[in-house]
Amino acid sequence: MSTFIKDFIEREKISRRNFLFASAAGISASALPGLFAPSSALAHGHGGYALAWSYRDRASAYWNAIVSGGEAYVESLGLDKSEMVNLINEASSEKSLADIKAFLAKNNGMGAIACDANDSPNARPVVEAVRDAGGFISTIWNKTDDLHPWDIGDSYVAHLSWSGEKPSEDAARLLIDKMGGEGGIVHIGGIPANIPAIERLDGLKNALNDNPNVELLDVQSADWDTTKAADVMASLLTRYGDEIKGVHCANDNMAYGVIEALKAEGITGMPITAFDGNPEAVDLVMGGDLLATVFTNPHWGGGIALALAHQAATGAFVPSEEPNEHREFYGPSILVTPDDAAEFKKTYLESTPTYDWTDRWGLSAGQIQYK
Amino acid sequence: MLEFQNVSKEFGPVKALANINFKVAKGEIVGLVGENGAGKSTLMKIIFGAYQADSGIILIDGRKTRFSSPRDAMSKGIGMVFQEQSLIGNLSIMENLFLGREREFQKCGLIDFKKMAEASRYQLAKVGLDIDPYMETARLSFSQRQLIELAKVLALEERSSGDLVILLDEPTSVLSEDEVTLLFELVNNLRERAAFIFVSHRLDEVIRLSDRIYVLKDGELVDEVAREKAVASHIQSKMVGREIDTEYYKQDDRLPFAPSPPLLSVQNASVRGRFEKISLDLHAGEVLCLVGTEGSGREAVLRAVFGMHKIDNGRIVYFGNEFLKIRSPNAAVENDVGYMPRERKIEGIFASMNVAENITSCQLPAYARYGLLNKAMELGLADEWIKRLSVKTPSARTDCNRLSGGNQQKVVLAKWRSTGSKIIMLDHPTRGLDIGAKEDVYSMIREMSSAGIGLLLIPDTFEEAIGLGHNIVVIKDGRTVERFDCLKQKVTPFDLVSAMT
Amino acid sequence: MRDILKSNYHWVTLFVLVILVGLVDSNFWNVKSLLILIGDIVPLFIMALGLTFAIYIGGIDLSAQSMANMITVIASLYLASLGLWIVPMCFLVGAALGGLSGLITTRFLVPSFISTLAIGGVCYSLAQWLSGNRALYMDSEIRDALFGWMLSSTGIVPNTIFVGAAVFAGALLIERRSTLGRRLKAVGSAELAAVASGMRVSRIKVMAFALSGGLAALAGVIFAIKLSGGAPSIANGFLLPAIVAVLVGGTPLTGGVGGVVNTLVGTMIVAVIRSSMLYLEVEATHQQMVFGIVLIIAIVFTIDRSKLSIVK
Amino acid sequence: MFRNFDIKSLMPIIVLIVLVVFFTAINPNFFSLRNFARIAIAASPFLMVAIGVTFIIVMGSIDLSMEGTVSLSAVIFCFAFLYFGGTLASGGWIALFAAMCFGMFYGALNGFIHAKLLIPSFMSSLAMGFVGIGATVLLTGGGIVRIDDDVFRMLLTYRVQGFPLMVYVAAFFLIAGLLIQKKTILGRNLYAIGGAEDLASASGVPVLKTRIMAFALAGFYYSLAGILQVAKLGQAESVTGANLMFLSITAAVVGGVALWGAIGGVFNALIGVLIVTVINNGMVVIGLPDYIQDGVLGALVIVAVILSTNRSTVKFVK
Repeated sequence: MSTFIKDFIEREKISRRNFLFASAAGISASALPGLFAPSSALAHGHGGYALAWSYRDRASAYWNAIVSGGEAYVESLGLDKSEMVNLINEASSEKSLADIKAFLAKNNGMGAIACDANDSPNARPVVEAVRDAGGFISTIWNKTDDLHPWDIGDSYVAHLSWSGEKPSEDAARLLIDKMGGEGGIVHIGGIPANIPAIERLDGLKNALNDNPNVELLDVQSADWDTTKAADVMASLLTRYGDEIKGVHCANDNMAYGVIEALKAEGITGMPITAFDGNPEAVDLVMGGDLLATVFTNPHWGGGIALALAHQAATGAFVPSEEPNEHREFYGPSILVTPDDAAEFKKTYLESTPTYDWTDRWGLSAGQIQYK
Repeated sequence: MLEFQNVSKEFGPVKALANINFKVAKGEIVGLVGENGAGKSTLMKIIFGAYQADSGIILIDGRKTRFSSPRDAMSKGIGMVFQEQSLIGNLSIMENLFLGREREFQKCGLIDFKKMAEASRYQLAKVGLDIDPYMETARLSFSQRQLIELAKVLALEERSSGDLVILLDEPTSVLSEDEVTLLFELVNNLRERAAFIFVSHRLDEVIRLSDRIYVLKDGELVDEVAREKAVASHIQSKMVGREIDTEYYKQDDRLPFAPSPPLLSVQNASVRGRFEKISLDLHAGEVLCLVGTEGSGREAVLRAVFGMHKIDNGRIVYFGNEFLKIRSPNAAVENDVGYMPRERKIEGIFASMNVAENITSCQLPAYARYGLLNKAMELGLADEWIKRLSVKTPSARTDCNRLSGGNQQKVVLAKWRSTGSKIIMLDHPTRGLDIGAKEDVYSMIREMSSAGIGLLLIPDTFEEAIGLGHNIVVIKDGRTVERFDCLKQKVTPFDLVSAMT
Repeated sequence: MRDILKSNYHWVTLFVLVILVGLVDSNFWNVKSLLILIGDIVPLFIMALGLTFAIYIGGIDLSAQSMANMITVIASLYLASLGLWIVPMCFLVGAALGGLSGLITTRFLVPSFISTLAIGGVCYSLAQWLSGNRALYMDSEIRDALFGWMLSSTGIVPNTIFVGAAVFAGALLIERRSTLGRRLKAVGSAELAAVASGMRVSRIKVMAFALSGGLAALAGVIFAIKLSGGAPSIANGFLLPAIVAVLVGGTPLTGGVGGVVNTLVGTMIVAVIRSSMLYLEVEATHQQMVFGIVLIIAIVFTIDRSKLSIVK
Repeated sequence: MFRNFDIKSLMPIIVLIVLVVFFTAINPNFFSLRNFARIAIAASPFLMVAIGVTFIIVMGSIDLSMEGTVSLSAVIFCFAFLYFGGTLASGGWIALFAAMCFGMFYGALNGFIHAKLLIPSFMSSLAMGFVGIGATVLLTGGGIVRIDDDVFRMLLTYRVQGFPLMVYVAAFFLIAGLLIQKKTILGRNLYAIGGAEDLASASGVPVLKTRIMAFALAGFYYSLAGILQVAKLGQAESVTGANLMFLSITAAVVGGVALWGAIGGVFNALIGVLIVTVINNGMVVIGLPDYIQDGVLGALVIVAVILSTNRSTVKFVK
């Protein structure tokens, strides 16, 4: 059993016991587990501001790492990690906005929020709602290009993103090298309209510009989904057969599906690259099933996004006094390759580095550029 | 062999059955009559195990027992032939026969269909049917299905320890006269194998078949009559608690209609597979009855007139206007043709809508402006018709599912009357109604006739046809076989039966 | 008395929930925050209103979410050129596509479950094609000029509530006072009787799906205006809550019972349950499960089962 | 059903053949054993779900809990597999039974809530689906549970006659499903209830019990889908069952199962699943751009259902 799973079992033992108890005790007993729990002493230990992270779901390692970062920041304040409120939008922009407003209402506007708005157009109403309520927010990933923190004011502390293009390009170059500079590539993409999906495909295309002997055979979307990626990959094998010499995936989850589809065919050694740097993916890189993945340090991202919002709220710094490169910046990306995977795993996964959350821009990879 | 002693049943404050003492012996056919709401169905449900008695004793062959469920009752030899047929159309004959008892044919968890088919043939032979047990019942005729119902109940013989008690709940309501005769013959032949309890609205049939007749009124058994002494008028008075005029289809009330050009003229019309070359004329004030067996195509004629079936040949002329074509129910309604279908609950009323909404349902534009309804006007109309037809309802805003069958029927009639329909077609308008409600329907038919409305009627019984119709058209196998002019000649049920068969 | 209670279980459920949540955290009872809560649920509510008409006649509309997705794209693309006309145009597009599902259902007897799902697939493809698979954003000046009022408040009342109320009033008018509403009720409660009363049942059903599509489109427009942009997947997560809102309100899938008032209550129940996760501090990993369980309990309370003969 | 024949009931098969011919004409690679094996792999877990829901649809109800049940039983399978040593040889086979038992239990619970509490199945199963996914998130904490046992993964990697073992497993349970449908009391009672519930009840069919058993059976098939998903992907997570809800019902209907009950069966589910999988596979194989695939699938589904509906027997449709 991998340590990863052990960890999870350990961590969730209590909740699982609750679950089993709930099943046994019947539906009603578990209906409102928090109902009679004492209302926690909110909004006191943290400078009057309640803390929240708004994100997609708990169904992937990526968001779990984001959350762990946020919790690490909360703990660094000397608080229990449960003081951070989880606003889960379940991939619904509408719920995302509604939850944030409800959170602000609950705390009379005294909220410091980190948020991924789920779809870029959703970012504007979210930050406007926070501004109007008097809270503070920093966003990651999704926002429209015309929305800038400095136009909104101090409430919109910062936006953090990861350029998918450059790391994806690096991964693609690695892939092309491995293929010997020629042959066909297929790209398995995310939900097509998502910015990360677009950027990661663009990165691949950049790399292809310098490699005329490599042909991009097909681009198919698998909606970030493992099962769909496996089925799409199988179909692509029928269409292109041996022409496929490498696979470029827009995230780890889809790469898992691709690996399994190839395994079913008895194809080994096909170079595949992915994105996200999840623990399983890193293991696969170490095991040689995956050529590379890109680690974006979601733990740090999750922590720093919340730290920025909270520190601005408590007055530790004034956003409007910071340069633009501190209001919109890229997070770090690390290409994980077989050479450094073991080392990487030791540093980032088996132990979590302790970050100094007051070093706000220490890992910044520069101001966000728009095309 | 089955005996009830002081059985009572209450539903909340309502006493459904009080101190019922009732018995039936082997080889006996016992009739059970009563008005709707008298407690017949409650009594039957207790016998069949669907309800449990609150107090009293039930004995089988002298031993005390109780029926906890239909399943339990069946295992103790109680079988029921349902009013609405209980065969499931998408299952085969044999599956229907042994529904709920497939376990007997189980081998290693699987059903042995060969064995079941064999057993089915044996059961079907009991009712004289030679038919492939693998066939889906949806493909059978009504009377075949009725026989299979009976076979299904008789199949309990091998299963229960003692002899059978068979409940026949309105078994004839969907059968034509000749089929009824066949059924009665069969029941008589089977009498040594079982005891029968025969429940029917049709008093004449009950008298014809039963050895003894129990009369139920307001949850109590008010009389027990031997066949020899059974007189319809006497039983009826017991049922309703007063002497009533048995000649409720009296001929004298029928006024001759004034001669006029026909409102409706069906000329050599055919609908493939349903009827062929039917011709009939309907005049203002005329009641024209269509008589025939089940599946003879009577219903299809009505539906064709109403625009629900497309005519393949011939034509239908409405109001003497040869250019008026009606190809949809919508067009029929717009041209003052009304239709009261047979399945009241499915096609007649909107159960979850109130009386007013039901009455205006086919003339909404008349109560609307710019697509918006004028509710005051609507309620006014409803109140007027509730009064005119003396519909028993708390108000015009009461949902129709809270009215009795007869009142529901009045609501449907009010719907067509209030639109000013000039032709109204009635398919079994008195089906399932008790005597009082039937009388109401008859007087309404006469009233409509005298108001100059042309009525095309499919009657429930021959008596209705003879009593109400000015003219009777007998249809057999989709063709007109005989016409009777009731004003000129005295028609008897015998005439009709001999024409039909 | 019991009857009155019975037909108002959905109201009772709503009030019990509001009171329970407020007892745990009295901030919940803050009128202003409740108004904001209601204001935010308006797009979902409008979609649920549309679905009510489809469910009311015993069908279902699974295309609503994809429809709204597509409309956010269309609204973002054509706001500049069409101005205010964008609203009626989107409504018409939605109604046309909804009507198309209805036509497929009535004409070819394809269950609405399938036809609307399939039309939803078509909408999604159209949205992807029209948007070039990118998130789009509106020209904020034009948006603010035309629809800025919708995003501000009157006093403490968010203006979206007025929009929702207006649409609700319209839907209520259709249901209660129009011939169409009456016909929908007739078709829902006894389709064959409607035929025998001379109603053009197919046309009425097509209208129900057209209304559903049109209102889903309207929800899309309002959502797009609110977000100042659109994307082919931005309205994801609308469909199931909208269906749940209709059902929890007490409009069962058997048709003929319930209506838009039920949906109003149902939508608020969903909103309250959702935000109660926050107020009751339900742990993140528990939330979805608790939502499901509370939902079952709410449905148990709100459905008037006496009107259902056989429960399928 | 036994000896009655109807050309319309053959339409789904004809649609399937036409699709295969069409895709082959555009790209001959489509018609190859290797591609059929790929289609079979994609179809296997999907088929189990479709068979499960077919039992429910035939009964005249609907089940929307499959996404939750599949995910939850897949995750339970993985946890149990790892608990019992992490290999099939060491006792991982117990996990197979654990997962199947759980699927049955969860299905029965679903059926109980529906039939006993008198909640229409659409709503109760939808809510139970939420609960299932929620419980999966709770169990995994949002992570992935991987199974690395080579013996268990032979279901995917070991081939007989060109097809992986999991395809044979699916085929086995397909045949079992057919037997249940045609030859067992439970199976026949489903048709009785779907045909006329009140009449079936009056004939002594234990409706409540049958309903709960039907949902338990469906839950059992969902758990098989969960296990096959793990066999196919080597992992389980809370989205393992994603997208299966609408797709499986669509497949059943496309194959000729009538949503109003009593018509069609397991075989129709098979054809429907093959049609949907072949379309999905074929669209990629002939090189259709991904953004129009949803629309094309929708249009083809409508056409297939139109062709296979026997309009003469249906009065109205909702």
